[in-house]
Amino acid sequence: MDSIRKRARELLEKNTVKVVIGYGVGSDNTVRAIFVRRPEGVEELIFDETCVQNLAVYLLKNEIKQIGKLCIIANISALRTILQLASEHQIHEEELLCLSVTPNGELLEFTGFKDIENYISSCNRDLPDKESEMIKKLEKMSVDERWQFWMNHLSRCIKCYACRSACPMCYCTRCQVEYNQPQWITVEATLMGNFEWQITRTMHLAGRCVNCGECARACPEDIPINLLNYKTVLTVKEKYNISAGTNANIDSVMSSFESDDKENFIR
Amino acid sequence: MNIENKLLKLSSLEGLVLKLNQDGKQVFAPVKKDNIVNFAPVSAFHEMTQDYIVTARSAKFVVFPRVETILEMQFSKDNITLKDKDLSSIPDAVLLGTRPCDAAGFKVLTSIFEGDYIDNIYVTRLKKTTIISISCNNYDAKCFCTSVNVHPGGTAGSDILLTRIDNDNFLAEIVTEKGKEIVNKFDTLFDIAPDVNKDSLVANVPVEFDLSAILGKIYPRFESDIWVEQSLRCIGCGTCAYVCPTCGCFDIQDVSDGHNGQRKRSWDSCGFDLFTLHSSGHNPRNTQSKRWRQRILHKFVYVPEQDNILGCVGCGRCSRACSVDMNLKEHLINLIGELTK
Amino acid sequence: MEKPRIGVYVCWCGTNIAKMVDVEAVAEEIKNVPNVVVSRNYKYMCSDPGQDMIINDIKEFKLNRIVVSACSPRIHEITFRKTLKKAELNPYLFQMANIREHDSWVHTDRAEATKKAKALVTAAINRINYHEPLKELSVDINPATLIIGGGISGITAALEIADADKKVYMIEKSNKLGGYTADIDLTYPHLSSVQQMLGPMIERMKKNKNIDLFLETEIKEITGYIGNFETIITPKNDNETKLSFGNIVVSIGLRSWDPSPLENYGYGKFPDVITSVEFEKMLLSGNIAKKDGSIPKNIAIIHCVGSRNKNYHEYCSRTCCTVALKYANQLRSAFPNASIYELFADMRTMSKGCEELYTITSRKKVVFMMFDQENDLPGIRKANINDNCEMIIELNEKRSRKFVEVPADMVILMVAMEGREMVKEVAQITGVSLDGNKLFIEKHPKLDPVATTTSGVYTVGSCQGPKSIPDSVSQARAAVARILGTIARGTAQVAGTTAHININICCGCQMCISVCPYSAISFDAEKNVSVINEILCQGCGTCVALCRPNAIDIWGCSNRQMTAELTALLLSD
Amino acid sequence: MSDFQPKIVAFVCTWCTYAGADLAGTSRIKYEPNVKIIRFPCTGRIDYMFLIKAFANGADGVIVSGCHPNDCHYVSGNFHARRRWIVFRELVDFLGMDVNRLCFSWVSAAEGAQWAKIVNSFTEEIRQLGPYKAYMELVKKDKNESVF
Repeated sequence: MDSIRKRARELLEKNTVKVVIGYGVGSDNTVRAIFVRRPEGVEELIFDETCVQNLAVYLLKNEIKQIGKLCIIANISALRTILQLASEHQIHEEELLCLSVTPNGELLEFTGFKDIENYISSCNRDLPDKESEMIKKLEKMSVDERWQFWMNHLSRCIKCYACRSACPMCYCTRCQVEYNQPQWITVEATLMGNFEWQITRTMHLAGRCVNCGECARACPEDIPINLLNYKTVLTVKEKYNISAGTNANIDSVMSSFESDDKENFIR
Repeated sequence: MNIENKLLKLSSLEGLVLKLNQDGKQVFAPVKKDNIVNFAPVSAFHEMTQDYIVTARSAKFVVFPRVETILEMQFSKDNITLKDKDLSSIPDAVLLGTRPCDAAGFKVLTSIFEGDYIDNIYVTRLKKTTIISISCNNYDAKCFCTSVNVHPGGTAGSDILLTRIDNDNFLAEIVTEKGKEIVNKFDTLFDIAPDVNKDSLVANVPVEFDLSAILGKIYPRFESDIWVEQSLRCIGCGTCAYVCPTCGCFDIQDVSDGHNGQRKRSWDSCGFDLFTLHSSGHNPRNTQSKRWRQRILHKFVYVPEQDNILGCVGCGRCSRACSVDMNLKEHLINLIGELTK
Repeated sequence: MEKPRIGVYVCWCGTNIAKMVDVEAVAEEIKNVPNVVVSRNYKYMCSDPGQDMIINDIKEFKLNRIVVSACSPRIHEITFRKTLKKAELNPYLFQMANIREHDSWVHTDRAEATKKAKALVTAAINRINYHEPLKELSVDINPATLIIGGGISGITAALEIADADKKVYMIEKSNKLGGYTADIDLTYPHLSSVQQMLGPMIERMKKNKNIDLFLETEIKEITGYIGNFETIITPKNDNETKLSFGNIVVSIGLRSWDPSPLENYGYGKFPDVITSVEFEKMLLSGNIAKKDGSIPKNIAIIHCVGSRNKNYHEYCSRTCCTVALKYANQLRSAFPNASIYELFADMRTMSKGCEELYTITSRKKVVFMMFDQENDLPGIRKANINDNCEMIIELNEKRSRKFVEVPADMVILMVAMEGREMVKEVAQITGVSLDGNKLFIEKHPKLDPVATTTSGVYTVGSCQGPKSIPDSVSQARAAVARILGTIARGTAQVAGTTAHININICCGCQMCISVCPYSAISFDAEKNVSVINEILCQGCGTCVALCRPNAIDIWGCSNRQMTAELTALLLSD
Repeated sequence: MSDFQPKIVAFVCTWCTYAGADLAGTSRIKYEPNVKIIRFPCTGRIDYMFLIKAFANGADGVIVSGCHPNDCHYVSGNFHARRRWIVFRELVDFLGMDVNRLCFSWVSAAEGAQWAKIVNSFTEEIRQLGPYKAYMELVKKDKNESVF
């Protein structure tokens, strides 16, 4: 923690960066994002295992970008997001500076995307155990049971789009859900509309999701929508051996192909 | 009408819910499912949970559903037939277990839906809904009703207000004619009220800020940096508006399969960037700070000025639901600090 | 957008549609669909009176959308688009419902077929509400032509174009020109020398300054579109060369089939069982002899080896019957006393002068015997020591219904012609489809037999289907006529059905750029958006389906149109 | 259930499967009338949302068909489509949709008989499965007056 504060202070004092996006203490002893712009503000910065929010979501926010060069205190999810966003040409190396802390408390300062790639390649990118087990459990269910499971959950969805807003990869200028010519997705927060929305959201994140879980954390109705993305993460990993957010220069899974992609269902 | 006090035994509530259902009324009460408490249809009282401060979502859905078909169209060759919503199809409903803040919220919604334009669907729904609230005997860190002039034992907006006297008994305050109708219909369930001091039975929610420091003083700070400062963290989702008991913004969409069509009204949020996007491409509220400012101003400036009612009831739902900790109470206190600088 | 005024025309196609679909009922019911102003049915919509009906209605009823419910749009979409043009209506304000190939011809229940027709037409109508007038783009034509394959078709095409003073790039995989024709001794039916005919043509090829010849060269990739193709080749002993050209002629011919799998003929087992191609070389060398050098006394020619045979090639290789007759004649001249047998399944001598050759041959002491190609092929066994011949062919003679043993010292197998080994690669490179027999598919089997579905690419000669020299030459000249016409015009129209980007919505992720097979999308770094080159875009729509914010849509197959078609199709079902 | 006539929509590319279906027609091969074709330039164009919209509009089954690998008129559209199908199919299966109601196939312009075979067998499969009640339930709920 001290090393982060020290480095953040230096960066702000030397005007190397204009703002440090990091974690601070929120209401009721929770953790929340803070935006430090003055050297003395660095004392508010914290970093520990409770700092789970994927702060990369703020990198594309206009009012934050306008402040000037950014420094982000990035957890693994955020680092992977940065690589994925870079591969999609949304952020550029010179625009930001990444700090992180290893599990044994060592401060990391990344000089570029290549540096992040190297670090990420050594990190655990597996899905959380709880979710992995839940996916396995769902896969073992019958189709009808799975359908019931999701209908029960999706019936609660109020289409607040917190899942979309919290996702750092959902940066589209205009979400497909906003189209009404044609009305791709039933507007209303009805079961069908919610179902269609989740299919769209997951498909759009296929091969791009870095399994940060922000979507489910943001959901005010506690719908485990991250399972959908995680399932797709597994599919992509299994079929194409690709994990999103590991390389700043590769084509996305859905915009590339191998002429011998394997499947067993096409007649 | 003068408020009439009665006694309602906890044991009678089972019968009340049953009878209300038998009477053809749809009864909604807080139900705990997957650890979230929300209003849901109940056929028996025991389905209702007692373990809640407020529900996650507000009760506004009964009068302002998250989706509502407000008009139907039928296309035939060279002709379109329009059919207004059949108001008689709206069912009688009873809301049981709303909090005084929820009930107060309906007043705000009414000021919106019965403002310049009278929205008959809303009016009918509200007319057909009986609100049986339960006073708060508990609160949490996100509650700030008393700071916005709502009382945990307040009757405003309720038809009947129940206040827990002890384990087995409620004080039932019959606030409106609609409430009285219920009592008259099921009079065997109600007894004569004992003499109790209601104030001692409800939670003592501390006043956290001085409302008068805000009211009438925000607008001059329209261009202040504080809006940017406060909203940097906001990710622009619609959660706060969707859980809010007083947010009445909606979107209207026409859907059709070429033969039949519906005009549907669904919840919307001023927090979305598309909310104010013009067809020209211009967006007057093109940044999150402007949209955050709108949210605060709507509740604390525009509604009070236009309708003489405060747009926030201090239920704290927005702060509880927010995934990035946009704590409204904290922001209001912080705003007062800025205003008094 | 002006309010749609739709005219719907349900075609009978004589009895082709009307027999299975109640076209009158369809036309009647369609009248009730919103925006339909006129709904008619007529015997042949594609006929002049049919087209005139549309033109008159457009004028009289101020129609601004036309739906024709008839055959496949792959056949008559272009016809009717031209009709619209004549009536000064944008040709893209048109949609066809296929109620023939996809309905009347494949169903047996009239009520069901009629119901399906209604659904298909209703869907087309609902979709056309969202059609927009599109502009066709004009592209300049590079006057050079690439010819792939230097057989008789390719040579003919090359000389014809070069003679018109236009550039030709001839790519030939082998080290010489002439293809299979170069290995032929005499042609049928007049037994004239191929070498006398082909030799001078090849000489002209080599001398013509308009022809750049690349022998022992293969094509790996072609980029671009009609008028503006490009390729990079690496000729043998030479540097990489970039070629630009406006049209492509594919003339890669066919190869002869290896008859080893037909074990009953013993090819590879008996030294004197040879293929027609091997025999032709023998003729060319002027020395007809058995493997041991001796003269054959009994010679049998077996037809349809691997052709017209479901297990190998279902099609007829078309030239072999007459070639076999030619062999009998040449053999008779060489060996006046030899016994010559023609073992055939059916004698097919359809070209000019060929039946006459059959008659002439039959008077030359040639024994003709027929076998059952489908169920009972002849078999060859080694002869006994006292049989006085090398081999015995056993067959059940079909006409006499007798079992016959034919003595043979040499057996010539008239082998099938089939697609070359690299035909799939060539098809892929040129963007032309192959049929199940690995033959190139023409744009229209009757009305456009040399063009392909890819504009600017023509397929001529045997690779389109086995054919004789005159047929190959005719095709080559037909393709050249088309190409020279395009070059003379200087421009070609390319379809307006291209993708387009709404730059206000594009978020600059550049995934569309990754998927575009034509490099038609580039990135505007200043505006941070993708930009589509409409001329390069071929309208496949892969980028459309990939674009998450729906910034890309495609003219003529827009999301709005397709969903309108879909909903109406399902709801009217 | 045997008299149940399934509604099936087929999204096909114009170069291969549409042409193959044309060939089935010119060859007068008879098949079931339940499948109705919508023509796209390429399988690469077929957004998975069309499949979802088909079910939303009452389809009991959906066919998606195009050129065999390496035979795409547009070089690689079918390869991109295939990736999309693989991910999409896994996802909707995980969501509890019945993937037996989705038929993906490669049918070339030369395979008229193959097209007829696919139509017939898939129609029969859907007939056995019956109407897609689970999805219809969604649609019905969607048409409900208002949602609480």
